[in-house]
Amino acid sequence: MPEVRELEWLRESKPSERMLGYPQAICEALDQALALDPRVFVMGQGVDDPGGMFGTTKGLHNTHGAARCFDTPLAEASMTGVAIGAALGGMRPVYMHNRSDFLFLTLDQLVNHASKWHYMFAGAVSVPIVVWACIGRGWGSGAQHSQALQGTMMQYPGLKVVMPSTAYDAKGLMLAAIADNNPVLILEHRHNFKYKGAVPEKVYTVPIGKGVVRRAGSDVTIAGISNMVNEALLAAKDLAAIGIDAEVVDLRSLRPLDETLVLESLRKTGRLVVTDSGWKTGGVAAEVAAIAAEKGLEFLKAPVRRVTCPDVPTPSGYTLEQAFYAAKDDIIEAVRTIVPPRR
Amino acid sequence: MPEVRELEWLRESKPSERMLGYPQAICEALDQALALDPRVFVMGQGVDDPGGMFGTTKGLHNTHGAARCFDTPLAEASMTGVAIGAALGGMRPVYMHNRSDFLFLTLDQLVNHASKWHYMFAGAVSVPIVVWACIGRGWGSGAQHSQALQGTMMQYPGLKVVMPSTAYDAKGLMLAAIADNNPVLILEHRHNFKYKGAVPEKVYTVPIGKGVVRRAGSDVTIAGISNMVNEALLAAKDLAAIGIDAEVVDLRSLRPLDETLVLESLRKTGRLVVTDSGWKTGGVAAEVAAIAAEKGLEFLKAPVRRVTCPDVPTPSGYTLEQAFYAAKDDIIEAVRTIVPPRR
Amino acid sequence: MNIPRETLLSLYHDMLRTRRVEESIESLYHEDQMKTPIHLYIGQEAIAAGVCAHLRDDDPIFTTYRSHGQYLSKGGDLNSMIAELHCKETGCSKGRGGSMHLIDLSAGHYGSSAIVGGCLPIATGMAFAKKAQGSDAVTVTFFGDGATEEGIFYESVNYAMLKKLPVVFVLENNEWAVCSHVSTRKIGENLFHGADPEHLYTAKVDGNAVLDVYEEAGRAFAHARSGKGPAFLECMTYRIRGHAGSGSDADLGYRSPEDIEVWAKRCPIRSFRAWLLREEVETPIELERMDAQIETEIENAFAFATASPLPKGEDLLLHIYGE
Amino acid sequence: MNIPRETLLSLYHDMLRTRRVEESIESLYHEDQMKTPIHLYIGQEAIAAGVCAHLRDDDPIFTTYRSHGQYLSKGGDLNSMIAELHCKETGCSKGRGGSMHLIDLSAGHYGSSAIVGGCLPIATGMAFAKKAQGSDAVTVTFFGDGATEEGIFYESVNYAMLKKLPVVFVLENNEWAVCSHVSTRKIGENLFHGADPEHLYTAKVDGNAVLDVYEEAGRAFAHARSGKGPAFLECMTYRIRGHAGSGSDADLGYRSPEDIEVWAKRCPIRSFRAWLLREEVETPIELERMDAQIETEIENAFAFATASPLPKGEDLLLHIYGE
Ligand SMILES: Cc1ncc(C[n+]2csc(CCOP(=O)(O)OP(=O)(O)O)c2C)c(N)n1
Ligand SMILES: Cc1ncc(C[n+]2csc(CCOP(=O)(O)OP(=O)(O)O)c2C)c(N)n1
Ligand SMILES: [Mg+2]
Ligand SMILES: [Mg+2]
Repeated sequence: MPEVRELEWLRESKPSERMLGYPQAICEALDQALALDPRVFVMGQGVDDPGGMFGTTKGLHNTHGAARCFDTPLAEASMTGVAIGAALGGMRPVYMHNRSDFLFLTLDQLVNHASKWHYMFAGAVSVPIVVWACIGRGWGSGAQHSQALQGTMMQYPGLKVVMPSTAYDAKGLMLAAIADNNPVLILEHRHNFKYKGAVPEKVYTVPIGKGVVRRAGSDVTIAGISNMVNEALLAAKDLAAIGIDAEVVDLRSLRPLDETLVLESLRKTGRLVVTDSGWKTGGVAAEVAAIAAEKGLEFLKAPVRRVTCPDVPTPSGYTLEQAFYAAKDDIIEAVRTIVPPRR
Repeated sequence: MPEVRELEWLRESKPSERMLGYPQAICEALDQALALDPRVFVMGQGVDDPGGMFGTTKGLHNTHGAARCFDTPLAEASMTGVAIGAALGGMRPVYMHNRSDFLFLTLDQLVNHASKWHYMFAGAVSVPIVVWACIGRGWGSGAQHSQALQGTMMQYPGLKVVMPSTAYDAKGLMLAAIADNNPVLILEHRHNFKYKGAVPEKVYTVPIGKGVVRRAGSDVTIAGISNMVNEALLAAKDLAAIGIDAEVVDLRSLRPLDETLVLESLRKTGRLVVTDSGWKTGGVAAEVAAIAAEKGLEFLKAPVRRVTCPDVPTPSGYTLEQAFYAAKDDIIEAVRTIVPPRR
Repeated sequence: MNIPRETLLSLYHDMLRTRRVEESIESLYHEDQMKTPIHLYIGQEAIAAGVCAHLRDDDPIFTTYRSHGQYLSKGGDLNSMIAELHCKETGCSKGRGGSMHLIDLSAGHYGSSAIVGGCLPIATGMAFAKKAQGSDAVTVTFFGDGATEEGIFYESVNYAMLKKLPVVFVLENNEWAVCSHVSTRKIGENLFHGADPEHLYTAKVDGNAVLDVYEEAGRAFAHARSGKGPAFLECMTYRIRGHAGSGSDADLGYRSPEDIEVWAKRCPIRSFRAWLLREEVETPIELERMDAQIETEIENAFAFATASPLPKGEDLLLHIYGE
Repeated sequence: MNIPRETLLSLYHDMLRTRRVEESIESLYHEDQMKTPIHLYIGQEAIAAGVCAHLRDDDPIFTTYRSHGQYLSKGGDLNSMIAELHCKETGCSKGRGGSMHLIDLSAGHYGSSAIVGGCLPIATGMAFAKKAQGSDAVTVTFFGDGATEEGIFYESVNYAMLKKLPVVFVLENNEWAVCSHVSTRKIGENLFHGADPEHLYTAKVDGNAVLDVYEEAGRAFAHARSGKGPAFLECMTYRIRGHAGSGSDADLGYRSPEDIEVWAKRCPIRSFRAWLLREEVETPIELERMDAQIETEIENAFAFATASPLPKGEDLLLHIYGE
């Protein structure tokens, strides 16, 4: 892994505040939830491994016991159902996957069941489960181990979907998801794990459904999620150097999506670049662009741009990976096609 | 079922031509493929039932034998894999589901495997399978038996997705899908089955990836798929009566999507309504609206409108179903919000 | 086995009531007031009755689209069920679910899925929760022979065995999945019958003999409730009616009308009635009285449903999320 | 069993070659020229060798991310494999797949999946095609103990039994799935061992004894090739290295270093070498020569891979669809 890059502007904190690694922030959220609420448990392949799911669950089985944090068989479909049933029985399961690709095995339970049980029975029961899945990336993870499935996952009524981009949000959204009475999917991106951020020790939640402006600007709105927010911030810095003042919006939650925030920003800047780590067609960027076309047309001074991964399975080779992943420079390029040069 | 409504404008034919029911058109395609190509076989729960999958496979097991058209156990995940393996072994399977909701059980095989096998092995092998799934609707089918999943399914590189709207296309796209060397998903809508259309007896294909203008018009483009094309045509008729001249574009194929056709139409009309039988958020309509925002902004004289089902699981009750499903009137309403009144 | 008289009568009452409900639904279905698919339980009543007789209100059950019998035998409210079949606001799922999605929490019925096999892991998870909470409740899930072909069945039973969960898997093998005979979908005995008895209590029973079901289910529950782990109970029966909708489908030609005849003759209710009379558990007059009382109850339920309001279109967006 | 000398030597050669390849990969992995996850097969070589010895080029196999051994024993090209590990354009998957996605059609290797259990139904489908085409080819799929927990395993074997498909399911039970011991994921014997022998030929064998594997696999193939249906072969072995990457993981603390020691001592290659010498099948000098020849072959393969070009970024969009 490359060295930890701390983006100062991600710190919602004074220098005196405590800095915590991104995975540790998730771990702290789980630890606090386990301590505070006896209904909570954490399950998933390898949550009690020495690595502790990239550190996000490290040691929880020791602190809280094997009954509260436990490994599962390789049976993602049924284990999702087990989580649903446990939730119906009054528990609050957190089910963790180290690759989001495995979600495909669970969709009958997650979408046909978890996301609909409340509705089909007109509210008689709720299914408070948290599913956490991590998007893999790099080192030849390849087509079956690095899919970013948020575009698919944001489509299902009844299922909330969030994607944090900072350690602060990773903790706060995990606690909010556990507190929520509905199925919540947290899609995490492996690249975020290299960050540190200011994370209060106290228990706090970040509201599901609210985005946040990470950098105010007037020339263009860059709306992104998860790791692409960091790329957007890096892009904004470079753009500032050439006189373009970008506003960076972190969507943070995909369902519900903070449409108002996007439209407010667009009203101000008149230009929109949407950036996502998923595929282009039918993905997150499509939805945000559609909102602009539907409700923000009057503000649009230039075409919307989507900066995403291209519509191809993830290749394994390093050179192809480099070509595949969208990053800072792609955002800058997209911005420059719609913002007139300043200097 | 309500009586068969034949929309004259759907007939690409002279009155002398043969009219065929929609399910029978599919059945004829399968029959011809089975007769012409010994590699083809048809599998699926109930394909050899008395009903013959709503008539689409009726009698095929008698004509072509039980080895070419056969029932499967209730094991959608593995049966998809069986189809993939058979394709790798030189066969051309057509796997039919009577409800598209069951696709969720198959996505690991369909998306993680079928759609990627060609790419992961750099073209060494191909996976020519056809998956056909029918979107249920009405009579309290409810949340788990009437999902329209095209928004999800159009996102996966390597998987082609088509949705016919006429009997002619249903036959031609089935034959094209069988001839294609890639996994092709045909999403069918139950509501189409009440139509008849002109269907040549000969073997023909409809190109995957090409949309078609079903009605030329100058005031607004209504882009739709599958059964919503029929609603769009009905809407266009009513709109004509109040002086609004709508162009109706049948996307027909979602992946690849005929972007050019949409943009050409938009260039002409300057206004766009997208209509789909799926959910709004992240769905087909989002992608088409995004294309407009990205590449058609200069043509847009008014905001894009999406006419879809709302973001809620399908209810069972009749009154709620009525409120849930988008139809002709919703399209008319949407058009009227963006086209100035003519009379 | 020495079964108390009240239990015997209650088994009979349960079966008869379910049958009469199904017959009423069937006879009224053509009127199109129940705009929802129906999957009748006729001929399988002994299974729900015999199994549910062992259950407490706090023993959760999960069912399928073919669940009128289980819902009623578990104590689900009849009015709410009939109203749900009419998709009325007073239905157990307020018309959002329809016939395939019944629920009655007060009776411990936690819902039914229209996805074959869908409830198997969910019931397993419920059992997990009950065990974690220190309760001695036993969770039950009913499912058809078709569901045993789904991988999730295997995964669920495996997990229940691994964690010794108090869950009883009740397979209603009625030989058919829609128009497919079980012999065309499966070969050989269900593998779980060969599981180590230490890990899984298994039994196979005539599903049309209510006392056999009752007895075997009793053992399965004793096993599960005492913390010894899951049980798997296969009940052999037959689907008398068509897969969905009302009436016989003997004319469709996919199965032999004689088979249907044979099984119809093995009616679990008729034979048990004869037994009750033979053993002088009850008099014919009292049994008739029971029948009449059931008829009234059902008439009232239909009247309730018919009089109830439909959901309002503007309420479409309610109940997507829980508070 | 009377095994021809060439077969004995070829079994040894296969195992030794795989081991040397794995050792070379392992020793060079830290150089970061192979930018792809690796899953070493060290200690399990007898399984691939013993099974593949029975296979013809037209017998298809499907494997997992841990498939270097099966790929090589089946006759997959070494140069293409090492180049693929370097994600080079000359690799068997032109650098699109990496170590987890090997293929060599000329050797009948149809690909490997990084999804646990992913190839089980695909192999079943291939067997379906072969049978439909009237071929007597037998399809093989290798998979780990973890894969048997997935429902798709159950579904696939069921289907193979139902349709009497010529497929052999080779379970490599190496006790571990990443850091989870099989005993924490499963309880009791694999249920398929209890299947009716009419429907499934089953055997369990010491996976570190190449002759045992060879013999049992021979029976399984004879069964499948003669049209009697599928077979299930469970090979008991142990994962000596960490789940992924290079080197020992004995220090991680999730398993006992003594266990690893014990199993390392039961090296299938060392014991077979001793046997070959004891039985005077071959002389030590010839075995050394074999080793040296293998070393040269491997050096050449690495040289080939190193000298080969990387895929070009502008070719990213190739190979999405087939013609
Ligand atoms: C996963 C899934 N596949 C297919 C279907 C379609 N389907 C509905 S009921 C049914 C038959 C199921 O048979 P069985 O499990 O034996 O139950 P029974 O109807 O006999 O009670 C099928 C195939 C479904 N609902 N869910
Ligand atoms: C469906 C799925 N779930 C989880 C994983 C993550 N994973 C990769 S390998 C592995 C262990 C599999 O163990 P086993 O099947 O015994 O094979 P082994 O690694 O021992 O060869 C796991 C859990 C995966 N790749 N696919
Ligand atoms: Mg059945
Ligand atoms: Mg293993």
